[in-house]
Amino acid sequence: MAWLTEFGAIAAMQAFNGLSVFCVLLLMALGLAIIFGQMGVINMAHGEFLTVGAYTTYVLSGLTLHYAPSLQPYYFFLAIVVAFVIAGALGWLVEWAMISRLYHRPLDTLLATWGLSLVMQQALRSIFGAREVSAELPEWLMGSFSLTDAIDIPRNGLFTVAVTLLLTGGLFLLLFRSRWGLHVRATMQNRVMSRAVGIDTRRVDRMTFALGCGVAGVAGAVFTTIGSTGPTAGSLYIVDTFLTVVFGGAASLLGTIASAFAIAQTQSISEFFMSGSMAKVLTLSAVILILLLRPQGLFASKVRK
Amino acid sequence: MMTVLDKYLGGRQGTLGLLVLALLVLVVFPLVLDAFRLNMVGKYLTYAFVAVGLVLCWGYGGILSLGQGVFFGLGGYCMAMFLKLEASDPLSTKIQTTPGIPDFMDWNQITELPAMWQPFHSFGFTVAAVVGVPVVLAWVIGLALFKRRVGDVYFSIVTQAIALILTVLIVGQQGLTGGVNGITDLKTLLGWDIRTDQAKYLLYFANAGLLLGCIVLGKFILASKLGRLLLAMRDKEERVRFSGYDVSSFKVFVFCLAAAFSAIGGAMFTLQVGFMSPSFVGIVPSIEMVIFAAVGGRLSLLGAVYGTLLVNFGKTYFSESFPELWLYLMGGLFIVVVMYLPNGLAGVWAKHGPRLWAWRRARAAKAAALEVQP
Amino acid sequence: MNAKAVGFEMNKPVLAVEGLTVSFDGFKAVDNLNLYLDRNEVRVVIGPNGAGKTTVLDLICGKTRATAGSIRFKDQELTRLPEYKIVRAGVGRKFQNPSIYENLSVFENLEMSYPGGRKVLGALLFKRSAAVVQRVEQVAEEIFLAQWLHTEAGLLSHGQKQWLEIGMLLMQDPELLMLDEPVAGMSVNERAQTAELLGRISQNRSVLVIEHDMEFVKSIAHKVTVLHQGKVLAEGSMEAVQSNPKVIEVYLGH
Amino acid sequence: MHSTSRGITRRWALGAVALSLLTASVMAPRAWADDANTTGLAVTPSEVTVGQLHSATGTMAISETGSIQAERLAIEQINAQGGVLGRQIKIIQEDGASDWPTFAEKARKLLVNDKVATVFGCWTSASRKAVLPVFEQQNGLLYYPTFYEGLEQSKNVIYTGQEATQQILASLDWIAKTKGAKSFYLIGSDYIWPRTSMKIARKHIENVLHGEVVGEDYYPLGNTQFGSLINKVKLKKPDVVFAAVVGGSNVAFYKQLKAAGVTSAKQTLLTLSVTEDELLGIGGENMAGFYASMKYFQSLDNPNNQAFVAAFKAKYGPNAVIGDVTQAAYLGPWLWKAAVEKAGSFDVDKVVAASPGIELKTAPEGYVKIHENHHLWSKTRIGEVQPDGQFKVVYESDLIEPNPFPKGYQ
Repeated sequence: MAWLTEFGAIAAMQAFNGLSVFCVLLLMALGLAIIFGQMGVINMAHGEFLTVGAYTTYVLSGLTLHYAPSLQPYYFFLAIVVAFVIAGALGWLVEWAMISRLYHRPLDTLLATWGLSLVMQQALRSIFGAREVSAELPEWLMGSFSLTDAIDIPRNGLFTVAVTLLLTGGLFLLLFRSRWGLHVRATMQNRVMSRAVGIDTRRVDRMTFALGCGVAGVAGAVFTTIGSTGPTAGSLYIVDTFLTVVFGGAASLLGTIASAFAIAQTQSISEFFMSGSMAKVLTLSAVILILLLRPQGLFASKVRK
Repeated sequence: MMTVLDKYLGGRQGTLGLLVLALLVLVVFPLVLDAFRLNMVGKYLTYAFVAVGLVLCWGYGGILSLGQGVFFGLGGYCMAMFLKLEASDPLSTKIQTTPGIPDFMDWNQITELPAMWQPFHSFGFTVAAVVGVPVVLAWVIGLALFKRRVGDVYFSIVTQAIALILTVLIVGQQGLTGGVNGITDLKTLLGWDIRTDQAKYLLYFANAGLLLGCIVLGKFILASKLGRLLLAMRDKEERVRFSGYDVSSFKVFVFCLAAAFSAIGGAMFTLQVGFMSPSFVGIVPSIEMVIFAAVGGRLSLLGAVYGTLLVNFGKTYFSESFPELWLYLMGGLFIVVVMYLPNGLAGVWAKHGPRLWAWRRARAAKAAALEVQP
Repeated sequence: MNAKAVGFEMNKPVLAVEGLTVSFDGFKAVDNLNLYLDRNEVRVVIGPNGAGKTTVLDLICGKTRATAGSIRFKDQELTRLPEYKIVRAGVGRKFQNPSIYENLSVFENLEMSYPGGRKVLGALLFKRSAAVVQRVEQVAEEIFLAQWLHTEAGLLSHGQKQWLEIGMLLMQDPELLMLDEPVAGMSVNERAQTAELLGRISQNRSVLVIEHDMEFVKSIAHKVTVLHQGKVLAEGSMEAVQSNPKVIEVYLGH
Repeated sequence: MHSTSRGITRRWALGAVALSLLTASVMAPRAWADDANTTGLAVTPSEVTVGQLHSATGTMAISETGSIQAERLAIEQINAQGGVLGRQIKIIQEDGASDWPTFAEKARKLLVNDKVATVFGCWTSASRKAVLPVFEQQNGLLYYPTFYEGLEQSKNVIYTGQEATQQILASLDWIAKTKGAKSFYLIGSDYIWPRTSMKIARKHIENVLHGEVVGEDYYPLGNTQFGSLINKVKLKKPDVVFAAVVGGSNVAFYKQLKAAGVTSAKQTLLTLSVTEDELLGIGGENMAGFYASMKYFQSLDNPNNQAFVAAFKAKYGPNAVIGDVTQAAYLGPWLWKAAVEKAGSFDVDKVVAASPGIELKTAPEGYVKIHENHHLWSKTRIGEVQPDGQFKVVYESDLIEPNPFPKGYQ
């Protein structure tokens, strides 16, 4: 009987772990899904925008500790907003200087943004040093809630889940319920026509790219609670992120969510039964195999050519 | 004879370009550089195999593979396995728990040579495997993806993921592969010590010769109808398909060819550098090799070689003198080349080269004219 | 070339489309369509925008896959064949916008469509033999481009590009030729020439044409099929179709 | 006439100068060859050139920076004391750029082109494995600072860090004795050092301590998701978690452990891979109360170490931290100096021959001695992580003999 309760507790925690891995994956992939899905642009520097968000949080944590220690418990909310703004603004600049000149050449965007990611990594290294840093986290984000004696739910995990839910919800509202979202979707479907009906498609592109980068910034801020912050931290995530988006079917936000869920659960469950390395190989291989059989991804709308 | 040359090597200019390159790598470098630097150039030239393959499959075929490191690595590993077995004879490994197997296996408590390694006792098998294993993998990937018309971008990302998976696999199976360290301490090839300066010279020439051979083969292919078809497919895939061609089979072919070139480069790398490690299989080296081709010019087989040499010389020089600036330069170079020089150095040369010639010729003519005057 | 057809039953349709249906996310672009094309017939398909005309051509040549129904070409089922096999079976398709290789010369464009060296090894070893040159020149003559053989295709006029694409199909000597708006963007003179060209080439093959220009349709069509909302609305001679009240309703009612 | 003769004279003079310069440059190495240098090394009467080969760029730069700094400090101090055999040490620094073939290439350059007397360098096992054939073939000398998996012994390498058994066995004994630990969960990043270390640990736990290994897991380098692993640990409830996770994974691992409520109050954890350097990234508060096994901690309380820490901070700033490897790297130049002076020569063969038995009583870690097998006799210490990012030393072993090929553990 005791064995059963314990088993239940582990199962519950493992389920939560799957959920939080899912949220981490989704957070990373959301920004990319917007940019890739809506604009067809491959942003290889996506990971670096994430890193920018993480360093923003780190800097803000230092500033709060120094100037307003009493606000330390709350700075994290501010950090998320500032990370969004800074990463977004940077994205806006990059779109203006680079991406806007490379539409219709998706493979070239991929290569140019790879160059950008090298430059950004070195810039971060020059500014913050090569060493990994750690943002001072508020007390309420650390530790866990003990539901029962055996079940501990990590607070940072809960926080990640909450932010992911809010962000995803917000994005859905923005894209499917706002006028701006309508413009984005219209531009994606038919650029020429959208321009003809008076949509400033260049502006829409720029804002979409900035939004995607901003979301990456938020992801970066949240990741300071679970991982490390270093100049190359973002590049660790990039391939998983791309796979998530492609696996989901590039044009579909819903697909991205489904694929993040599938990948996260596979990873989380297989990790429980085998070594982490093998679990990773198994998960990635499964994704590739399915992609080989169904290259359009999980969710792809049939469009009449 | 001359017409054959003209036809397959890209006319007089193409032949001349090839001769200049041959002169540079076969005569100038060996004369000017000491053994150490020459060995370095030899290493760079092994990357040029990958770049030349990329010109064919990316520049002409429109297929951007971000996983060429996989094929480079597989070719290199096949060669390394053979050399490692030769270096692990029972006599020189007598301090091991199990003498006669590679040292890293002994460290991993493996007491018997795994079945996967057995055939690599044979040199013939190894040579076949160097090209065969990567080509079979490329064939499977190509068949699966191209038959189903996976788009350009998807293809790039899937190949990238394959590079990642293979790296994780190699690192994870260290009893079989040597793990992160790779397969090191290779000594002899069929009893011939590959670490001496003399051996390094010979290997350098073998490498350069093979590279030139690959370029000539590439030129032959581009000059054939297949070359024109590749370009046609890149620009008007539908039309080619509706002219009765099985587009995917051509893509598979050119992808396999690029894989074979990369694999030869990998094997030559192992021979010249003396080891192979998973750091050549991953995403970063794969993309770097795309940079080489992009800088040289994605449509120029010769340009790919110059691009590879230039970027690597730059890397060596700048990372020694200005380590801080190196990544800025590399990243910046990539951005500039992609945005403003999509045809790379070869494009710049094609645009300004003839003018330079014309200018010099005009000056010579003028000088001649002046001399004739009384 | 007629010799080829001798053994074939002349009264049996070359192309038999039956119950053809394709739906995109529930929208039926082509709905239970039946269409029969005789040997050496010139059939024109007309219909308002969105009637599914281009989709029908796409379905026959394999660009789009049918949801249901069959397409039989000379007793061969096409619905499951890959595009290149459909082409090799003898179906040629010209697209709405001329699809040619702009960077290649007219000669090379035609040469690329020559039915030889279609496999990897064949393409590698393909030689420009006298037979190839002769065939290219012959087709070029037919499509009024004999003087332009060595011009880069991108420099041709729009009408000439249309002809070139037809020429590329002729290189393969298809038994069924499908043309999507072949005279769009052509001058009056060019239209007349094209009509004459179609008349000539249809003597030993069937031709399926989509066209809007009624004058042109009159000048070439043996029979006309009117499509509306993915279904056949009417079929028959040009006169019969033009006087059909349902057709008038569809064309003028909107 | 006058002007011509002057012209000729000048030309002659120029020629003579050029010729003498040429002779000098050709003869230089041989001209100065004396007992101290019979093998053509880059040694002059006033100067000896050494190489430094670490990653200044790339992913390993984070870890190797401390070693670069420590070696420079030691060389500076040696020079201030009058150098080695009366010669000032000149450094040629090369960047391995976190890339193994680059390491091999740069090693070759240092030995063949620069003819350096010795090299201080490498950090990862992979980079050492890559340069090893070069050093053996060119007969160079390498001082290698990192604690590592052992299973290696080269005539051309002096290992100034601990080999695996030195680091592992004593600490396992200690934790078994003081904590009564019987069950262990082994966790590592997926590469040779953690795997070899865990293999040794498992043998020791099972055969010597008669304990049980309840789990063994490896994660890819750079992995940042440890949720499933933590749940497995909770399920198996080991007495001790024995960890060798490295790099960016380290930070994620400990943050997530803490978030999941696995703190030192509930779980004993002993790590082989966290020094003061890593703690800076992880944050002391995330690991407080866990144990690390090292031969050196910055907080060691002895006069040698106090002087060393003070000098290091004076040079690299008050916030600089010193980890185990940094200290081991600092030993390199001193050990080399002692060996050269004992041999009376820079010749590699003579320095190597003189090395076994060299003692260093001034080492920050206390006392070290070079063993026949080119590793150091050293102590193992257990440090308890403090919230401020330092360690409190809770245990110190006797001097342990290095044993890179441990019988019964392979």
